[in-house]
Amino acid sequence: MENIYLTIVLAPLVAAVVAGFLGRQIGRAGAHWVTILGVAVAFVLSLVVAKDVFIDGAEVFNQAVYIWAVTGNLSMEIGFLIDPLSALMMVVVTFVSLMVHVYTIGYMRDDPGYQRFFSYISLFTFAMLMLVMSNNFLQLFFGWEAVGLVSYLLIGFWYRKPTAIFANMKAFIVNRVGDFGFLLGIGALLYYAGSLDYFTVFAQAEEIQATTVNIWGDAQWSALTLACILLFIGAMGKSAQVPLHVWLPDSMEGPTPISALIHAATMVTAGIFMVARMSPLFEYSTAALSFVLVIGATTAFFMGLLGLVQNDIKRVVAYSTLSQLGYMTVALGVSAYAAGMFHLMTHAFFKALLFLAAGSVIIGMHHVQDMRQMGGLRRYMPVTYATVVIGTLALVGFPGFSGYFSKDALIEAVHAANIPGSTYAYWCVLIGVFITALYSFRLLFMVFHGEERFDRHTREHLHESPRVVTVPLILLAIPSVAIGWLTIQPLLFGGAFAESIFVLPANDTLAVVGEKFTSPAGFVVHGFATPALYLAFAGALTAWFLYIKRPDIPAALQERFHRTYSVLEHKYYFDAFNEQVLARGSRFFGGALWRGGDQGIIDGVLVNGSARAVGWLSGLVRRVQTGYLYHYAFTMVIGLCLILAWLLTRG
Amino acid sequence: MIGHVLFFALAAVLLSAAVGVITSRNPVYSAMFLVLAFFVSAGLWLLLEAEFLAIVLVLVYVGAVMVLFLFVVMMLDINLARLREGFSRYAPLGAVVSLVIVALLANVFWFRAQDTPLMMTPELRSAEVSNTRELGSVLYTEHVYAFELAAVILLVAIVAAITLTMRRRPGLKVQDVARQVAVRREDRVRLVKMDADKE
Amino acid sequence: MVPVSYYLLLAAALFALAVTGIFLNRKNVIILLMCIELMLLAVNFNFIAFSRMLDDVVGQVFVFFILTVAAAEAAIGLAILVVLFRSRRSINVDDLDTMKG
Amino acid sequence: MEALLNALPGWELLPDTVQTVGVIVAQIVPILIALTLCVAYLTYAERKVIGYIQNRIGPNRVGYKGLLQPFADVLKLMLKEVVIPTNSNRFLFVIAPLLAIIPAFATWAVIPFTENFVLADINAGLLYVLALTSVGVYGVILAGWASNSKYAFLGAMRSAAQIVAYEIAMGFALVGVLMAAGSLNLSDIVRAQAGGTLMSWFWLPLLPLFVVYFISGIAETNRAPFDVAEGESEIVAGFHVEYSGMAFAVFFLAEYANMILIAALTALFFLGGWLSPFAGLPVLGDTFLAESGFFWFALKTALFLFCFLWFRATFPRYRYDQIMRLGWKVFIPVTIIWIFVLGGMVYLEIGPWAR
Repeated sequence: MENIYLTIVLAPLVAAVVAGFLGRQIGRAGAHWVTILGVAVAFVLSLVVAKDVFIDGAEVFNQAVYIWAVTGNLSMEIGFLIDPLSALMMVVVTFVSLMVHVYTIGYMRDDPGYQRFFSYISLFTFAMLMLVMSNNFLQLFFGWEAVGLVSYLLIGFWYRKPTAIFANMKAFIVNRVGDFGFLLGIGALLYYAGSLDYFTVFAQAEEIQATTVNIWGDAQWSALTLACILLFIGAMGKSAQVPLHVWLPDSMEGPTPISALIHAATMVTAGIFMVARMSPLFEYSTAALSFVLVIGATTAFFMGLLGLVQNDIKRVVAYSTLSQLGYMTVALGVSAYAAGMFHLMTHAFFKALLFLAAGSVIIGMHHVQDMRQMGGLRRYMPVTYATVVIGTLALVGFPGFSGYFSKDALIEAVHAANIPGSTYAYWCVLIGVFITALYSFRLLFMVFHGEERFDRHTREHLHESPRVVTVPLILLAIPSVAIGWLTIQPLLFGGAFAESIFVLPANDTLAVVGEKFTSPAGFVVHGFATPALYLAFAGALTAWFLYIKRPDIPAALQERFHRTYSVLEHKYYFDAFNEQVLARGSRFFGGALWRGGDQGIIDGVLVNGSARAVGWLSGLVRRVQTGYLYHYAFTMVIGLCLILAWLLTRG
Repeated sequence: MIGHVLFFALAAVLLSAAVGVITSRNPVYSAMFLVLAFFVSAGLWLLLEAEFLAIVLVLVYVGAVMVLFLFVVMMLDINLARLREGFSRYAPLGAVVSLVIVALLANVFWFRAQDTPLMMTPELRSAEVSNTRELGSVLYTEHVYAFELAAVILLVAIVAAITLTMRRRPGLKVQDVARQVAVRREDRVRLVKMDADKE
Repeated sequence: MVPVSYYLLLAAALFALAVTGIFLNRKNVIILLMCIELMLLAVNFNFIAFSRMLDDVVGQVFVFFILTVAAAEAAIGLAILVVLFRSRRSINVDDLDTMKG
Repeated sequence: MEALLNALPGWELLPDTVQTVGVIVAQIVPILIALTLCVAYLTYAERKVIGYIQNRIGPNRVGYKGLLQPFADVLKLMLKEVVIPTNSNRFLFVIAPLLAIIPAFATWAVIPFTENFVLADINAGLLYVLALTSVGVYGVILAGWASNSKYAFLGAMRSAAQIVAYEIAMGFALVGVLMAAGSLNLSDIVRAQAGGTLMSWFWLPLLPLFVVYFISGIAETNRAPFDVAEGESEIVAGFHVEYSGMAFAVFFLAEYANMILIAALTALFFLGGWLSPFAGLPVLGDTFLAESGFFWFALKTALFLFCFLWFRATFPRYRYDQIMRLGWKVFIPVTIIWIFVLGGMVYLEIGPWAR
């Protein structure tokens, strides 16, 4: 099996290297063939691994394949941990990646950076697989940073566009903040557990919990809480949780396939995956879980609100992603890790679908992204329309669709939870359902229904996207509909995750949900007894009313509540705050250091001053330099004599 | 007894040879004295039962390094008189410095060493012990990296010495064997067909 | 056999002679090189003597390396000397003062 | 030999040290005498062999078939005046021939003539051989330089450069031998070749080294066709152009002693020294042909000596730059490559040392 694991990881890497370095030689077709082949190999082998893990119930594989360095007792390794959790992630990652690869052929057809793009996304697949398959923190961190790097490269893929450069810098810097916390968390665990290996650290979770550490004042913190919160700060950066979410909407400057692959389906879920992977640690720290819960709930609700006022089609989907990531985080916070992972998986499919469909619309509209210039598109793009409908229904949680199962299970779990903050979280996610439905259907109606708001020229060229674009959409639509029905039982209640997710019995909210669970059909029926479903219907109806029936109302509302609208428009002033306080503050601080410290002390006194001192001194010493070799030899010999004499007479 | 005689005889020759090296008027003599010094040292090392190094000293120094010295000394047309200038002027200083060194070291090796292992006579080892094997077994195991490093240093020295002294004189006619061998009839002889002239 | 100390004294005398040689022949690069060889020889004596005293062959290994490096040094030194002579027609140390600042 | 000394009256009364020295001297002297005689008759053989190759008779006047010719030559050389040039460096001029002959003779100390007869059975014999052969070059250099003559000096430089160049190739070839034998002791090297017929000797697995070694040996002794150092047509007679009489005779002696030495060493290293090529053949039973012994060593040495003479009669002289090219650019790479091959063979245990 070890060879299969290695092949899964290395096939995309090799493809990326070939496409990246030999792109010119192998040409455009060569580049997409080699990368698609690489990812397809990884996908097929991932399926093999998944079958092995889920169906045949293979043993957990936890082994180092390469020892990179050993210092003292610390061994830095590259190793694989293959259990249900990572197997699931591998399938999701490689499947979505494969779809995106195929889709990219159509989307990027005329782009001059074609080979580079394929190389990047293949490299991303490699990095993401390294992240999910890792069995130690070091490799996890490597994958973490590598996906961040590729994300950075891809957001700024159109590097001649100033906004893209700004966006990728922003993503990079915001992620640095999170990564700093993440690194500190790893460091803390290394310090307390003395190892980078997952299981070695997990085994000591309770001991670390018992250790206390004094950070500020007299408050005694549990070391575990500290480490978990630090780790979660990393997850906040990568999974775009408030307040480190600001980079994700801007990342939509990148090509759409990237938005689908990295900024919706895979990379942003790395944080969710990481917390689920660390469940044996988080479980012992209620404080950390509460922190996770509150952050997630805030993100889920408030970011959803922002989706209501966006007009850029991709940004609506992006804010929807933020909100859904908040949902997953909430699930983690209430110890329903399986539900979080379940939602992650379903979300990966339908959100990738929505993004790719948005991309399809953008292709059709010739790179117009403003929804106010669309409308009535369903006649021109029937396939895209159908897939968007499926994606929207999945997203809002229409009974029977995949999103329904995951979101409903999640909300039920929050309802069952009783850790601090769970009430707040419950209301957030519940109202969030309404908002989700509202903005989702708003998008659907504004783009595909109503009057046509584009010009004649556009209409003449408007047609369905080519096969390479629609086929991935269809392929993604299938799991968006069906995957929830098929997998809810094993994943949430059947214990498919087995040992890879650890939940203390006291926290086991999913068990509470599971008591009522009989079958997927039963779950659907049960859904009619919960408020979430009705809220979703209400949202859809409201959207219909506002954007089909009475399109004049939204403008009036905007006029009426212009203050609230302005707050939403400016995304709660997060960006402004960052810009004005943090960025300007650091610029001022840096400027002060530069003038005072660098120019004044280091340059002025240390560098130039020492140079001047040396110049002055060497003016004196120059007289000693005769240039005669033997004078130096004599000096050496006589010096040797003196040292010898000193050494011998000293003692 | 015989060991003492051998040691003192060889030591005396060694020191005289060293004096010869530094005082000879002619560098060729200096080199020859140095060769003698190496030979005698090799003898002394044999007394210390370092057979391998003794032979290697002769092989490397006498056989190679000193031949090189002799070559250079003989080939360079040196103005000996100028090189001897100031010979006696620095002699007192040199004598003082060297006496200081000897005095200091003698202090350690002799006066302070009276009751230490330094004054012990090492025991003779049996003839079965092979110094070469002993050295080799350490050299190729523990010190193998250093050994390879030394080899690299030698290689670099070879390359450096050749590059430094290599010179291509302009206009020098050099024979290219490969081209000579590769020559064909057509390159040398050209058959020209001409119509017979009518007179 | 002879105590180790004798060898050390002999090496000390040899070293001192080599130092004197540098003082005496300060203008002749070739003899300077030979004096350096003599010094290394003296050092090698110490290594071998101590190796014998401690019954540890590593000292001889070190001598081996010194021999190697000294051979390399002699080769390069002489090569430099030849190049020098070609360009200046002299090996007098006094003529080698263009580095003087 | 020791028994002979013990038979001397009053031998036991002498001190131990004297006795030891006496035994050693008693072993050295016969070897030296035998060697000198061999050299003398090698000159005779050379003239005879080349004579026959060139369809002449060779020396045939002094004694029966000219057998006393060497003694006549020696007598002539001894009676001639030794001329020492005025501007020469007298001391070096005189000791140069000695420096040439001493290593040539001293090397014989470690040569095993038979299984049991070797003067000094030292462990690092191979190194000793290498060290002494490399010392031989001093005689040449000093003779050339001390003569204070342009021809002599040029010849000395040429031959010294040639000797040093080919010594490296020889050294590498011997590295191959010692890798194969796993010992530096000459007797052990021969013993490592024992155990079969002539196929177990090193000449076959080390064939390139064998060829390189022997040809380098010819070059190192400055023999034809590598004798440009004393090329009569170019630089008269090379480094010993100023020597005459006994001083010249000593150089001559050294050259021929070196030839015998190279031949003997080649026999030891590659043809199994004293071992019989027919050992173990049932047809021969225990006749002397199947026995190992001095006879075989002498025969093999003689074979190589004959090659020396044969080559001289056959090949035209090499040009100097071609000699250097051959040494540096052909032989040394060949030996290095074969050492690598040999390393592989030893590692994979292919070859006679696998036993």
